[in-house]
Amino acid sequence: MKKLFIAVPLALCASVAVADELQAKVEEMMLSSFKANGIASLDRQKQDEIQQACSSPTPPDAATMQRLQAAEMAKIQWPADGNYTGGDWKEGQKIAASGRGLTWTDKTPNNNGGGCYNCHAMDPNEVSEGTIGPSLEGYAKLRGNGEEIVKYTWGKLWNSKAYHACSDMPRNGYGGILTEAQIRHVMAFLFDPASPVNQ
Amino acid sequence: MNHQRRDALKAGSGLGVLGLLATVGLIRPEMAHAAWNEQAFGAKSLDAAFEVLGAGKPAVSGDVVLNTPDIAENGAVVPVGVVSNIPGTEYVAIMIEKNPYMLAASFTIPEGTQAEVQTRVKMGQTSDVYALVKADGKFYMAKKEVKVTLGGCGG
Amino acid sequence: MRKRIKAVAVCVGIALTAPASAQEELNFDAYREMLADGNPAELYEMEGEELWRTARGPNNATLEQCDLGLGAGVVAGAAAQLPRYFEDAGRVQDIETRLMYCMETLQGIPSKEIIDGKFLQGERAKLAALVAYVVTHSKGEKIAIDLSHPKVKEMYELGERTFYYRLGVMDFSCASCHSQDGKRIRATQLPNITTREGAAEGWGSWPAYRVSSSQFWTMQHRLWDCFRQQRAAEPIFGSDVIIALSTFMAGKGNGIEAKWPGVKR
Amino acid sequence: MASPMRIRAAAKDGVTEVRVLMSHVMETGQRKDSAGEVIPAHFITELTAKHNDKLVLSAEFGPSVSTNPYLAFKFKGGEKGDKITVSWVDNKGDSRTDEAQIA
Repeated sequence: MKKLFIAVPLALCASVAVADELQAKVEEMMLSSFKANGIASLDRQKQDEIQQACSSPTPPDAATMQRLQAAEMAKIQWPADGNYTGGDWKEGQKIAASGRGLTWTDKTPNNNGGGCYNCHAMDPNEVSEGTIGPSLEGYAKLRGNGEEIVKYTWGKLWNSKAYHACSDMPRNGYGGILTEAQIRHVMAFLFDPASPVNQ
Repeated sequence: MNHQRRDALKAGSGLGVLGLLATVGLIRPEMAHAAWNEQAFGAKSLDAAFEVLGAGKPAVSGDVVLNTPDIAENGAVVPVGVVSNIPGTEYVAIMIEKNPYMLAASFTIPEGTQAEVQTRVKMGQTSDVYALVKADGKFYMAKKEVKVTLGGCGG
Repeated sequence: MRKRIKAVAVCVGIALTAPASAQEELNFDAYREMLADGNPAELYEMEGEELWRTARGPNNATLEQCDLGLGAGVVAGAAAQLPRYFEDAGRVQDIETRLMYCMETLQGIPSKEIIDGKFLQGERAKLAALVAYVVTHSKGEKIAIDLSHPKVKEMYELGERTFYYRLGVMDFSCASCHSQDGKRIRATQLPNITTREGAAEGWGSWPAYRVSSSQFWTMQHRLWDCFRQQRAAEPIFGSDVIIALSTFMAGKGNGIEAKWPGVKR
Repeated sequence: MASPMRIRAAAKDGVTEVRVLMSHVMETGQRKDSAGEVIPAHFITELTAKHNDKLVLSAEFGPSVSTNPYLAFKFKGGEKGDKITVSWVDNKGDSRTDEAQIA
């Protein structure tokens, strides 16, 4: 009887050990198989907590997701004056259409695109739209421009992981992909009644 | 240099293809067959291209068939086929309306060769594609829109 | 009568507020069909065939004695069974690392020259032409890599982990774009590599002639640019991460016909 | 020197179909390189195809023809083993002639 008790934890340990060994090999490979090039340094190969938690086919349990999301929520930078407007939808349109920036062929880490069209439909006249994310056509026309939706949209643009820890969407503001001014322009592209998104 | 050529050079200002071609000495006497139609390839509008080719306002004909996809995955390579069912077809041209220079390619069809050619062209954007056919001295045409899409991450 | 009119008006109202055109299906079948005949990859295949038979390098030797896994000089069907473990090299190799190995051992062309080189240039461009030649001789073959070999199996498992590994400023993994059916980036359709069919589609259509750039890209080139778009650091040519991902895709797609060389956007 | 063409010709029911792939940059003269310099135009301007010694097609290309041009056409006649010759000239004076036999 006593033997059985011991045997079970041992077996568990063994399988955990194998998995960890593979994980260690992956982590080692993600460094040794790469080299730094321009602005793309080897730091990019190291995962933060969110990336690590979301690197398997199955997401973490609900409690972990909530904990991670709360931590990301705290990282959102809200507009200091509480004002989400002031952007130019035409600028926002350019940012949405550009998928450039932050690769090893980009000289500067600034002036990046938002790559929105890579995954979302926005202007109904654009044929070449991605489908990984939901359609944003008629964004404000369908959702209005109440405080809640405006605030949510800012937060989602700044740090998508605050709303879904394993979201496929980049953390534009937190990750330094887009500046606050650029996010304001994208907000205008989504909310301005004159924007093609709302036609 | 004849008058037509000088006019064409004037029209193709800046970095236009004509200027560049002139600098690399395109027209060479040793070419075996009729010299490349510089003026037609330099035409910047459909009407101008038709005029240079002496086509005037060609009639749309159901006997000219343009085989292209409705939508292209990329504009750098768009397959275009032309079949003319008009007897006596001696010449076929492919034109892209919204390209900087309309005329993409032209084919002279000798007796015994079928009026059926296929090639691939570049398209800068969604545009109408034209097939111009000359048969027994008369011109006919067909047109079809090809949508050009943008792919990839854009980075 | 009045009521009826009202009802109609309501319906119209609803129809108007619905998204004008939900993400439309893009069908490129006709386009691809017209390009399938006369794939410019054939030009590279011709060059590769010539290179295979040409005595080159410090040893002034041909590649005709290169063992791609089915015996010295056997090209037919070899690509379909790669990556595989090679005893002589002591590692799992894909088509490119194997050819690189043959170029070094038979011809004396240093691998370093290729590893430190650039895609589409020098010996790496020649290697790509050789890839075109070799895969053409596995046209219509079913992908058949040997997952029973422990080293190959381990590479597969490493590749699977890599596939889901998120990193970089945009938090992307391969799975971000390649784990759902019928998705697109812009107008580019993405294979779902977590399924057998999707993996075979992804693995089996590279190397390919890319119409957007008029270039011939090998799978290593494809994956290198995937990592660039993922905003990772730069993967080293022929490194384990490339072999691992290749083994994962090939292994997942085992049993399905490969369509290489492809014509891609 | 320019790379060889891929020429395939097949006769069936009294008609020969010829398919040609050419290796050529077909540079438009409208693109700039990474340094911002205009890449000079460089493209095939003229092409001829012969069946034995008879001209079966002549073509003129502009820079809108795709890189690595493809051309397919059909002519009446042609027997297995007959010679098909395709020649092109480009705007820089480069040229290339290749032959194939009808299959």
